[in-house]
Amino acid sequence: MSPVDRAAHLNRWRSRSLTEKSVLAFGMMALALAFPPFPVAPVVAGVMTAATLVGARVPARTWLACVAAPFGFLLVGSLSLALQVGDGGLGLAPDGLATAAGATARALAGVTALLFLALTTPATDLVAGARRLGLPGEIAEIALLMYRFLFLLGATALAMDTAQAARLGHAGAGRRLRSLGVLIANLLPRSLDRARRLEIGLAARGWTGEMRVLSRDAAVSWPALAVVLTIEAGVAGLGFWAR
Amino acid sequence: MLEAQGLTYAYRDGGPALSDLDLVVRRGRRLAILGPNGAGKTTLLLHLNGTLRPQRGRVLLDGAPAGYGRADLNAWRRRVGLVLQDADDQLFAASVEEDVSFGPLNLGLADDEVRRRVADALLVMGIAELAARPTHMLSFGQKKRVAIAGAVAMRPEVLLLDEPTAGLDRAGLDGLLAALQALHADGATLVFATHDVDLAYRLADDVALFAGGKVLRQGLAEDVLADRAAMAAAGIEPPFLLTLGLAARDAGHLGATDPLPKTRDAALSLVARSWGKSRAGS
Amino acid sequence: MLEAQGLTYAYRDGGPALSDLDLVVRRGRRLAILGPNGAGKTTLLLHLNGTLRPQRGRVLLDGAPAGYGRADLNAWRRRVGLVLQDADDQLFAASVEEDVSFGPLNLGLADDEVRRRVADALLVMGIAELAARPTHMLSFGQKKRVAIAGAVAMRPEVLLLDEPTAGLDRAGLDGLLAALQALHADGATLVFATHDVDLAYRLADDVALFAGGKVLRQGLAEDVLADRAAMAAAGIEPPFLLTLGLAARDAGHLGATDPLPKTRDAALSLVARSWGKSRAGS
Amino acid sequence: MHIMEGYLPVGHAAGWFAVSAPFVIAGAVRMRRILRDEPQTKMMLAAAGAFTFVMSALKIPSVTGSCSHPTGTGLGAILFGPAVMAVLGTIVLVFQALLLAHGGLTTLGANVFSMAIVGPWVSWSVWRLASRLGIGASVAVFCAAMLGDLSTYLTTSVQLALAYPDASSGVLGAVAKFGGIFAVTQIPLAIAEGLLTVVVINALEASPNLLGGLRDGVRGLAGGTER
Repeated sequence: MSPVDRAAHLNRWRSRSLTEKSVLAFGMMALALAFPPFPVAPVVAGVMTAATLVGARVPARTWLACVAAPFGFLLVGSLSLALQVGDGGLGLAPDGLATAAGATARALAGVTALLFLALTTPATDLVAGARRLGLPGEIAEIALLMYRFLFLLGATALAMDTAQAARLGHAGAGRRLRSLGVLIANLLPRSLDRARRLEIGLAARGWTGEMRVLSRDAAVSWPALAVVLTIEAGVAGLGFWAR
Repeated sequence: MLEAQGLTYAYRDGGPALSDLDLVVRRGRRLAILGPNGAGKTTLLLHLNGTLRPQRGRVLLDGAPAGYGRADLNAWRRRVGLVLQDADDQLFAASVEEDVSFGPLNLGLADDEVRRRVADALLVMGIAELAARPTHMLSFGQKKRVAIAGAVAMRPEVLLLDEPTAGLDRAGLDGLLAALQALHADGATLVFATHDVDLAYRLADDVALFAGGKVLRQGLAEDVLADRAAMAAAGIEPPFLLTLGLAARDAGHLGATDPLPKTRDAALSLVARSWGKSRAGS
Repeated sequence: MLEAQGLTYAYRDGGPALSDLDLVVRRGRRLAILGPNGAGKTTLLLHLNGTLRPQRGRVLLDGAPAGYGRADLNAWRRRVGLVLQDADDQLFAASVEEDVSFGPLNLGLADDEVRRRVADALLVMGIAELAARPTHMLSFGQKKRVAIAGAVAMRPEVLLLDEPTAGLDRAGLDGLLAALQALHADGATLVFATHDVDLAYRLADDVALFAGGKVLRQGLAEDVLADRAAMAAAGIEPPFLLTLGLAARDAGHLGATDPLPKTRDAALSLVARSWGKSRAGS
Repeated sequence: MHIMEGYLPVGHAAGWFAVSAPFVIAGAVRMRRILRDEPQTKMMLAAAGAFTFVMSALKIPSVTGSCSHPTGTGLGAILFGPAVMAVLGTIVLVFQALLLAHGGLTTLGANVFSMAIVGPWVSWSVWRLASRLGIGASVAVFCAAMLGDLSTYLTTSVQLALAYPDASSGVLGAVAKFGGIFAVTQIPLAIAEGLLTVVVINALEASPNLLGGLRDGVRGLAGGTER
């Protein structure tokens, strides 16, 4: 269902420790936001893209599809920034282009950092990490169960959609909307039914309310972490120098 | 009438792929696409009704390459129906009648015509008495037949069925097979994907052996299923009844032109006859 | 060791009911609960591990009536494992290993012991190489085996399986059957519900014929499956191989004490032998 | 409408986290209380969240002919209640960022505020108010979903305007600017989502089995959280 999830499970850095990957991703995100966009943002974007494609060997096709996702937002947002509302209506803002370019560069840097994390680390690892950092156990478990249900319900929704299309449920916008409404209405009880059945299935395995599993935890590689911190220190230095 | 040429498709999320696949569906025939689970049979069916668009290769309808514009797709799906494996994924309405009317209504038919088609479809599937039943109160086998009726009511020229018999017990299977025979007798072209070699042998005129994203061999059911090399390549064991029938032929208990046994009863009586003969002979 | 006496249960929404059902599970045996779809086999299994509580009648564990308090249920489920038909109803964790560890951890075992049990369970199910795989990236057959491993890792004395082979293709079936044989060889007691009479014949020592909410007859597989009256009452056709074997016995091609053919190969060679003989005799 | 990763300056990003946190924490506390009494509800909540995610990943045909995704906040609020939606919506937004690259993690606070707090509360309030005023069910549902959608998009416009005020006309001018440009796509989408939600609710109520599922699951869940 999600090519992102697939990459997260199959990339070369899958088994690197969560600490290394999240310090790199969140650190770079923070740097991109904290310093003026030029030249920090392009450097962050470059480093994160290289880490994703070269380091973790994430397929470029998957990465490109993801980068393209927020493009519409970026276009409209930047257009708004470049324009200003004056007395004579809309006009080009004096610093508009520079502001738009800066925001765009920062956003792209942020997206590359986010994608690095999303494409190298399964979402469940991040939830487990958040739990160790103090996220309440119940919430973490709901998130983990939700993740599991996503794929099941996603497959169901896709099959329903295919079935509707095969019976011409997509012919025309009105029919399409109706079909989608009916699909969602049918998906809801299916979802709740899934929940009930999983409850029975897990009760049979001795579930009493807590969901404990044994997970493997990759050990932090201190040299790797040192490399990450050095790069971030370098980017920060660049930021101070440019300021 | 329906043809795939050099179909190639790979999912981005790593699902089963097709690679340079050729297939021909002939009008009025029953074709089994036979292959192991997870080999991509469903992917192939989704190409045959235009849901998926091949990355390379093409699908032809009566010799003309199929188009993927909205109007093209509608025309295509009107001619080529699809029934997925899980009936629960395709029943949306509260009652059987209402559900089966979904397709005909989307065709833009008049109410009278829709009613007629729904009644006909339920009749041919042998479930006329279920018309007013709520869909969630149907048995597994009944749901299956309602799902097929939903496609049949659109009067497609070809009906694609994904694992039509999966999970059915004996009674459900008999009911479904009878319904499919009735459809076939009405002139429908049937294509079904299955991993069940015995089903393919029992129901199909033609078999396409599918493995590794390709059709390894397509031809008359008996020929393909008896082709040991091809079957082994696809990782499929030949149907037991066919093996038995061929052994009987080899042993001289069945003439070279006598029909091979297609049902268990036929096989039993063939064997019983052979023993009768042998006892009489001894 | 596990026994149901006079079990009676009716769903409020009219689902399949049990009425005054008796069943005995003997230690170390493989018991098939054989009946048509929708007859209530799943309901019965849910009673055997305490998920459902009978409205009348009782379930006994080694002769003692089972209790429904939390501690009783925990003890019960530790001894009686259950694998549902749809593996997706039992898998929830991110990876195979994590998922299989869930049951043992619920037993309160130490981490080391859990790790050992997980490894053992994956080994006996023949899926050791899948340990680190995410659960949602498994094939249908793999999921099935992981779900069973999740129950096996709890080392139950009895393992209940609901339609274990439904939807499996040949390779998946062979893998699963080999795994179940290995389990059985390890001393596990297996109970499986199925509508597949050929599977029951191939795998079970004992068969309980189930229909109309009752067990019509329970006994040795060959005896029950050959009991025409009881089979007809349950609406089930006898397994083909058994019918063939019995016919061979009648015709004198198999001695009264010779084992009946349980696999297709055995049946084929029996028939071939009979023809060889008859030709030699004629 | 998701604000993409990296689009908000650091102060704004942090500020919106601070604004959203109380709502999400309050929802989480309420949820934990339910879970303590009935641990099984965990499954139901997870399924409800997954349902919301999948719904928001489906494509909705818009009047302009283009396709977009429904927010699902209106339906979620009506079915599950706004308090629960604050928590489920937050988890959904995290998964949208991680699995679909929609939205982002530094912009999570802002997106949670517009999509998991403002949208559901507006939808839910409109729905309750309309129901109490005796307005027909379909109209009430339509208004709830449409206004929930519109309020989400207006909130996003305000968030962007605060971060990037217009050089000459300030924040207000920027709101008009962002709002005006996004309106082109968002208003038709809000109408489409309103219509869609009516179809869903009608289908749920027309079908006894669907309603049965609701009664068993969601109503109990929403009833437990509304108080």
